[in-house]
Amino acid sequence: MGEAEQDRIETQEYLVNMGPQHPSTHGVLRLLLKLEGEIVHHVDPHIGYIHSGIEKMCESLTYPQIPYLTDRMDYLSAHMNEEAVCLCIENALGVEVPDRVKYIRTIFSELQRLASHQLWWCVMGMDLGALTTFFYGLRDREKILDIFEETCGARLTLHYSIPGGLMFDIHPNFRNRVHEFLNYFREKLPEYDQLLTGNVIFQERTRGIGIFPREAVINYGVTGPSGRASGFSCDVRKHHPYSAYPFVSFQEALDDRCDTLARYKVRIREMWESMSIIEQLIDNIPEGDYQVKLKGVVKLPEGEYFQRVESARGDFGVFIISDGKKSPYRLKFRSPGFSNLSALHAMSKGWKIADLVAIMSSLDLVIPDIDR
Amino acid sequence: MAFSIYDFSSFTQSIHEGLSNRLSPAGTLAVEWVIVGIVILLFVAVFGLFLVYAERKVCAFFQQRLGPMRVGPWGLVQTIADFIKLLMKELIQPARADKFLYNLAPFIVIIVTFLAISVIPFAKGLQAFDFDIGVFFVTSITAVGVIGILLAGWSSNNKYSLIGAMRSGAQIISYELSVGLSLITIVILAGTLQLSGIVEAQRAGWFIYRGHIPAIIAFFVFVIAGTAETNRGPFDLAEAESELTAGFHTEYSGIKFAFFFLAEYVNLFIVSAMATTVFLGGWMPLHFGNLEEFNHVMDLIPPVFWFFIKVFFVIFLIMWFKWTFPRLRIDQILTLEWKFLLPINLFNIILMTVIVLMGWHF
Amino acid sequence: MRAIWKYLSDVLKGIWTLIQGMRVTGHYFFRPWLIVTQQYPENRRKLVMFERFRGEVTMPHNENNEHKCTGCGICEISCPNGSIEIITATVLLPDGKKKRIIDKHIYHLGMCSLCNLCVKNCPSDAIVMAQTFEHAVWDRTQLTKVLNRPGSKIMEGIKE
Amino acid sequence: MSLEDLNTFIQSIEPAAEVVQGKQFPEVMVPDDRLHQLALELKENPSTAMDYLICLTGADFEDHMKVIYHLESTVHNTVLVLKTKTLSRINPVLPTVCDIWQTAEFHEREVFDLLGIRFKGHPDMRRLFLSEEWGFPLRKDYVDEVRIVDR
Repeated sequence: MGEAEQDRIETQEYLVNMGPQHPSTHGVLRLLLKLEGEIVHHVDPHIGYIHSGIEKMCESLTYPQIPYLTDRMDYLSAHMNEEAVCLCIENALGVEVPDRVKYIRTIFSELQRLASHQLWWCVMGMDLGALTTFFYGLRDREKILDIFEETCGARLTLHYSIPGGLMFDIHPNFRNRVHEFLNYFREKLPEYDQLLTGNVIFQERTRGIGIFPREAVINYGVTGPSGRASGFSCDVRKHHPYSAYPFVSFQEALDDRCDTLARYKVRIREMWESMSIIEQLIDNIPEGDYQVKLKGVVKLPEGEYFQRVESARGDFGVFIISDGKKSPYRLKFRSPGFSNLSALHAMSKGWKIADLVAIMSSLDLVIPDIDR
Repeated sequence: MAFSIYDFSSFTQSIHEGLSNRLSPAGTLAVEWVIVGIVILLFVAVFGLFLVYAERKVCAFFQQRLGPMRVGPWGLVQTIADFIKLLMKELIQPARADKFLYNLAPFIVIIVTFLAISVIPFAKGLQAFDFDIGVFFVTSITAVGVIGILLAGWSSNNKYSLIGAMRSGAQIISYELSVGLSLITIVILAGTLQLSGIVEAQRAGWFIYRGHIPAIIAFFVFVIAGTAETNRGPFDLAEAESELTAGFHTEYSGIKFAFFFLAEYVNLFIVSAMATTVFLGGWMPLHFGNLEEFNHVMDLIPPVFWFFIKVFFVIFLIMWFKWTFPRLRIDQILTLEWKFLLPINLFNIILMTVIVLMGWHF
Repeated sequence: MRAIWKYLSDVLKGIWTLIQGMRVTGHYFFRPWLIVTQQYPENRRKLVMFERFRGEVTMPHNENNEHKCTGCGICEISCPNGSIEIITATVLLPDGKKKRIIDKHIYHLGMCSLCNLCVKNCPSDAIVMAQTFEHAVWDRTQLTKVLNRPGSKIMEGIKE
Repeated sequence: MSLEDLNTFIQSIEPAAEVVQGKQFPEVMVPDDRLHQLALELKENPSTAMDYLICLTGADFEDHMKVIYHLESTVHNTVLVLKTKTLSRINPVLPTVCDIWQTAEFHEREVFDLLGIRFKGHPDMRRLFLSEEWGFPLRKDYVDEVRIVDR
């Protein structure tokens, strides 16, 4: 076709509603896409379909009642969310929790991170069309959920951390189960690599896709594995250690290739790191109380308190403004998914629809975390 | 009426004679058409439903699941129940859809599969039409199916459908080349385009064995390109559910959706049957050079069974691909075709020609 | 020549990675005894929940139809969803004193998020979490339960 | 950078602002008209290099509304809390910082959605979670008889 002929063909951008009910938006996220052919020109996320007003609800709840609600925000890193709220309240009250609590909280955080990354892995495979990964990932996640269920009594919304400590002590069977799981998963994780990571189709689909350089990552506040894949050292566990992280040695998984494959590999590496952290802690849980008795009515001294933890998706922050009463005056959750979503447009502009799906699943968005 | 499970030609011949004794030649032809039509219809329905069940079970076992277990023993009646459900569902037509084309599209897709099935030799004499250009007929008629997909996508008045249809068009037009060329590689060896002739030519040994290196390469190229042509496995871009929800059949419901669904599985059968016929010796039993006893035992298994055993082997291979690999992107699919499969194929044809000319084949 | 060699090695390497993946799925296909599916209603007998599993709030009674609830209302206060309502009654004791006892401990299972705060805060350990999990009913009014049984009374020796 | 250095640095841009050591981080209250300039300087100047906006919170204090910026420097690993306020409740307007930190684009839309604070210069000031006719639920005077049940 000559150039003159090509000019005569009129092309037109068109709008496509991806969502709210779409298989790869993992919830009720609606993306308004401007497409030209297959090329994505503009992504406009419309969110709020499951906005539940958690921040408003927290203003009328007492402090011990808040952690149960945060479970329902980012349900895949429920324990980290609880931990953030509990740490914030404990810091404000000046309560020092026993080492036993710190150790157990850290083990649970890492187990939760593993479970979250397993689910992310199976969903990532499924988004790219490898449907079998979904079942292998869930199969392994089930083992962690069993550990949770035995100790906390719930599988997803754990409500295990409470201000001042833990809901229960660990189950007597906990150590054995964790060891069992670690031995099991050490054998299964290489399978993940064989099935997906090494696969030439997967590599082609992800390498060099959705490149997002370090400056942009910091500018957009993209944290967690997605940020670390662009060389942004943003691991709260390293920079602002909390709970038992000062006692363990681990590597922050960093990558500087900035693409979807890097985001994928950072998460796989984090799974190995999480296992090593659990291994360091599980046999050294100190004896002691599992909670500090707080007053019947918890009242935070007047002031502002900010606490960050590293959730499975990134930098999760709790900001409490207290006026000295039994419930917070204003409570804000800095959810990692929210900031990560804001970068989706910049990340996926100019790529194809299929790449948009890959980029989106490499960001690991959880919609209740975004909508709150 | 002489009937043998090893040779159906006498059986079909006797039906033909019986009919022509009673009816005029035109009447005979008409009745035979009807018989052939009903047989193919039944075959498509039963085999399609069975393949859906088989796919569910196979994929379940790949994924450490049990698959359907509730309806009937081991869920055997599950697909029939699903089919009844689809029959009873409301047929929804999107507003501002092109009504005529929208309703026509599923029929084009399903009719093409009927046409393609009619030339497949199931066993000696069990073949509806024995063209002397059988290979050519199958490759060309399966390519017509894409028109149905394009129409479905275009007429649905849905952007996802349109994208899916356009992808499918680009993909099938490209992969048609590889399918054709890999079949031609064997046609060079066989020296005929007639499917029954190709099968007969493999009496001395399957072509995948007789043509050795180029035939094996051609076999794999054919399986890959065939998977792409049926919109399956890693090449299911036209309906890529994580990108386009359901691609070209997003707007179809009830029995019209069932047509697309059934056609996909019958296409899978056609590709496998072609691979079997051309590469794996069709209904010829497995023979090893001079193991007389073994060959004799193999001869006892009826040709129809041989045909289906081989077909299921190829189907299993294609399902294995589908349930292991991630999906390709549209430009990668075209790259795979034009940069990898096509050059390999062309080189392979030259290799095969040289081998045939020099007589280096078995 | 080098370009051709690279092209060929790319093709072969690609095929090798694909075979790696197929080996994993094939491994499980030919080992059907590794299947993890649980067939739920059939395996109900074998299905034992962990003892800490939070299914619903119940109030255990002993063989004399006695419970431990004093009707203090702490569970009602600590519930974030308002799923517990305590209705108390005042009775006249033989020695002439008035005493507040529980009349009805109303529990809305439909509103409960099973956070365990009521059980944890109960001063007399009167309520516990049961391990039931099949809560589906035909009518949502059936989800509102009265936890103390009719005619039950408080155990001896439970102080407020 | 110590607290004094930070104080001198900020006062060189905005004399009225003073850095106080809060409970956790140094905090500084800035008048809204100088916010943008100070924010830009805090990010661009290599001695502060506050390049990462962790969190942007809006809060209603009945008589005024505050927006609180948690900034972090990825170079020096320090955190600074920047605050600004607006007195108007009918038409509260604050300058945007989303040209300095892109992530503020979404956060400011969230603040606008829940508190009704408009950000001047924001390229896309639409509601984020709620529909157009909804009130501003995080304001303390927000009433919703249907959905909020007081016990």
